[in-house]
Amino acid sequence: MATVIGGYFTSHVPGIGHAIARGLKQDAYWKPFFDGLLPVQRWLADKKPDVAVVFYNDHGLNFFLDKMPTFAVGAAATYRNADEGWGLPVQNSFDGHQALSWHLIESLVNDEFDITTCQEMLVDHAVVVPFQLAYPDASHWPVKIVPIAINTVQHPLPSAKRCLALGRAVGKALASWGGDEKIVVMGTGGLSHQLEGGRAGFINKDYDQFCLDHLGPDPDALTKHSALDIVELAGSQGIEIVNWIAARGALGSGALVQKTRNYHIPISNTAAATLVLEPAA
Amino acid sequence: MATVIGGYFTSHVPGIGHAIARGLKQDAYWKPFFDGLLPVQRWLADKKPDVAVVFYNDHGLNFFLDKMPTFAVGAAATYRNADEGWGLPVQNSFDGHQALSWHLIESLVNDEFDITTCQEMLVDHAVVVPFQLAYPDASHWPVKIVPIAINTVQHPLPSAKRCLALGRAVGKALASWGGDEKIVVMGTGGLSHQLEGGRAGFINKDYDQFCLDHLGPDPDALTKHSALDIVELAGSQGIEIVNWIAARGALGSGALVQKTRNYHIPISNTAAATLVLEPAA
Amino acid sequence: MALATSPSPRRVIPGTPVYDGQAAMKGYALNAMCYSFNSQDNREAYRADPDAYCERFHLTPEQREACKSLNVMAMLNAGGNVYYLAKLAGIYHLNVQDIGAQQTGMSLEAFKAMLLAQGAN
Amino acid sequence: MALATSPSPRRVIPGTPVYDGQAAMKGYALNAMCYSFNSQDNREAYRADPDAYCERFHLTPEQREACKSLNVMAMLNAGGNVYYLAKLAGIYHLNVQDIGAQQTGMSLEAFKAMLLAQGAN
Ligand SMILES: [Fe+3]
Ligand SMILES: [Fe+3]
Repeated sequence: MATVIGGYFTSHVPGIGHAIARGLKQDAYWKPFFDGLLPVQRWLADKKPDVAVVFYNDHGLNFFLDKMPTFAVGAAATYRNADEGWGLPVQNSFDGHQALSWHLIESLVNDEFDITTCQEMLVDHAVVVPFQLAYPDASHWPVKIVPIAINTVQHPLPSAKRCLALGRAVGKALASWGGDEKIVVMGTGGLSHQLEGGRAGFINKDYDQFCLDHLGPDPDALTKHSALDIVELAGSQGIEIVNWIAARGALGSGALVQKTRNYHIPISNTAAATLVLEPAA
Repeated sequence: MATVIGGYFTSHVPGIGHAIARGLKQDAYWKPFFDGLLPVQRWLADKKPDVAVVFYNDHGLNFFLDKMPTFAVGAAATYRNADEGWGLPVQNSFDGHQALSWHLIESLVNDEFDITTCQEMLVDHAVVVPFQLAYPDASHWPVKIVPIAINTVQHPLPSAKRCLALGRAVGKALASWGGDEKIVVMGTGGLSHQLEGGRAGFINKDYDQFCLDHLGPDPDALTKHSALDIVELAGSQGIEIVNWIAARGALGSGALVQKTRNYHIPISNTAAATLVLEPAA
Repeated sequence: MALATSPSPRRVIPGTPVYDGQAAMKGYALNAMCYSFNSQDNREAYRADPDAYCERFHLTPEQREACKSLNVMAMLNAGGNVYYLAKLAGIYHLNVQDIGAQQTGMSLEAFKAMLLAQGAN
Repeated sequence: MALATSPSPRRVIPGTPVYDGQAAMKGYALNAMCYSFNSQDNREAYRADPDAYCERFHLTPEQREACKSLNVMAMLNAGGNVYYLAKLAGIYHLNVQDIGAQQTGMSLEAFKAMLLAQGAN
């Protein structure tokens, strides 16, 4: 039977990709963030997952407003990274795990999630950066992926409650999967930040700490806020916390242990965080 | 307050478009089907709706397997018809009703339907043919539309139960809409037919009659079958009945009167049907 | 890592290909080619040189052979989805009755008569 | 037919444009243009002749003016969505701190200091 080794959560700020490209990890500005990834790297090297189910949001690379899904599930053989317009070096492609993708899709539709299936899908920095952070020396990605994109671009956005339910349904599907893979669940983005409007640069440490404190032991606490509540509390891109919430749901209802946690302000315009949650032994 | 005048349901076989283009309405093969539309034309001329909410399925014009939504809701200013590859004359574009589209979208996402929003969308024969049938002499379409596409192309398909729930949620949203439009709800496609495989040409009169009998008074009766049950009962394209089921849901829970009903075998490979349901006075 | 499969068995409906993930994994290239036939220019390019056009979309040999022979059952077996395949059939002015006859092994007249007969009883 | 509106009032979050349907109805052309900037060729075509490029995407005069002046707040008011606008900003090597400073009326140094200060307390 497949095993879910735990959840890896991290910010995915494009600036991180630039910092890696420029060799700035030891720079005073970046070091407090990059150092927070060292325990993640050790954890993954120890656990050696075969597959990653990645909850993230697309930033206008794969989806445009002509067809904007609330939830999109990848079912491709390969996922290419591509030019997003900002000079980020294009990273290696990912192998998909199509059989697992279709198993998740069958289970999700059966559970009344109205997903969009994507048999071809470009993945942006929100997928790539967390892997660059997790596997800094990889010449190719050592895991296959199933990417799951949540709409954070065009309101109305799905509620935190609905995203947690999606994640739980994914967790249920993983539990019924017949393979023997080791699976890591990932949630990328956040924490609080806002790029546009008069409140650009907004950060909310209190709300971020509330999220980091409750995500493991009491994720339902994060669903008392509507999507617009979260936009107000965390900034308009801070809504990316829904990716973390969905990923948390996929870890199921068993007790979790916090393996590592890091929080640092600022990376670019963002309160950056890293977290690993593992099923209690 | 907006009024829902009722529901207009019809088959959308491409061959109907060819027959219209060739002037074959009075031909013995076609006449039993086209005659069934005369009461619909009179009903619409009498009721004069301003807007149509159209449940249909795309046949590979607007959606490909790279991004295949379970439910897609149009939010465009204009919907163009286009070449589908079979020589059907391209019909006039439709005006959208964007404000109503966004009201429906807000309400549906709030009710936990994970729709895909489409701010640009081509509409195929499944939208166009029913309007050609309803308004045969129109030099332009006399209604604005909100198209809602349901996946019938890539399994897993949404269940009849989920489609009825979608329709009911649309009906709830229409009831809370502040405009004073007269709205007709449309469901297009079906009834039983199958194009591919050794069972091509399959038709099931008993199941079709069951659907026509129960759609108005007891739509939940149609949801006891799973999507694959319906494929078995109605043929692989007979699953288009889910468009009718969703449209029925949007008519709400009040009693309905059957204004007209027609059933004819065959049109092309299809058991063709036409139905109008109106709220009881 | 074992070859993992979904625990739920695939439902079989006689004579009825269900276009699920298992089918989709085989057919993407073929369906992508057929989707391109919404454009008149692409249909003409295919007619002018089917081999070159199939090459452009990286069709498998099985898919090319199925297209070449206009064998709908072979196209379905090669992962084709009927919604897209219909556009390829359209290039050759094959309608749904032509392909129905071909798939059932009936003559066109017999297939049409079978449809009419279902209305009579 | 009256000008119909949704019964639910629009939530206002100070300093925070919410990209809802009302915004989307204004911005499609502008966002479509910005989405095209995922391609290097398109970015170069824009740089070479912004007016011609805006014309190709049927931008409104308000949208053209906002783009020309590189005024992010004006782009947002013209229906721009920040996820796509960021790609236009990228053409001019404006990062999120540059546009943060511009929108808040701060100098770049002051904006960066404001961000650092939030980590300190
Ligand atoms: Fe992001
Ligand atoms: Fe159809």
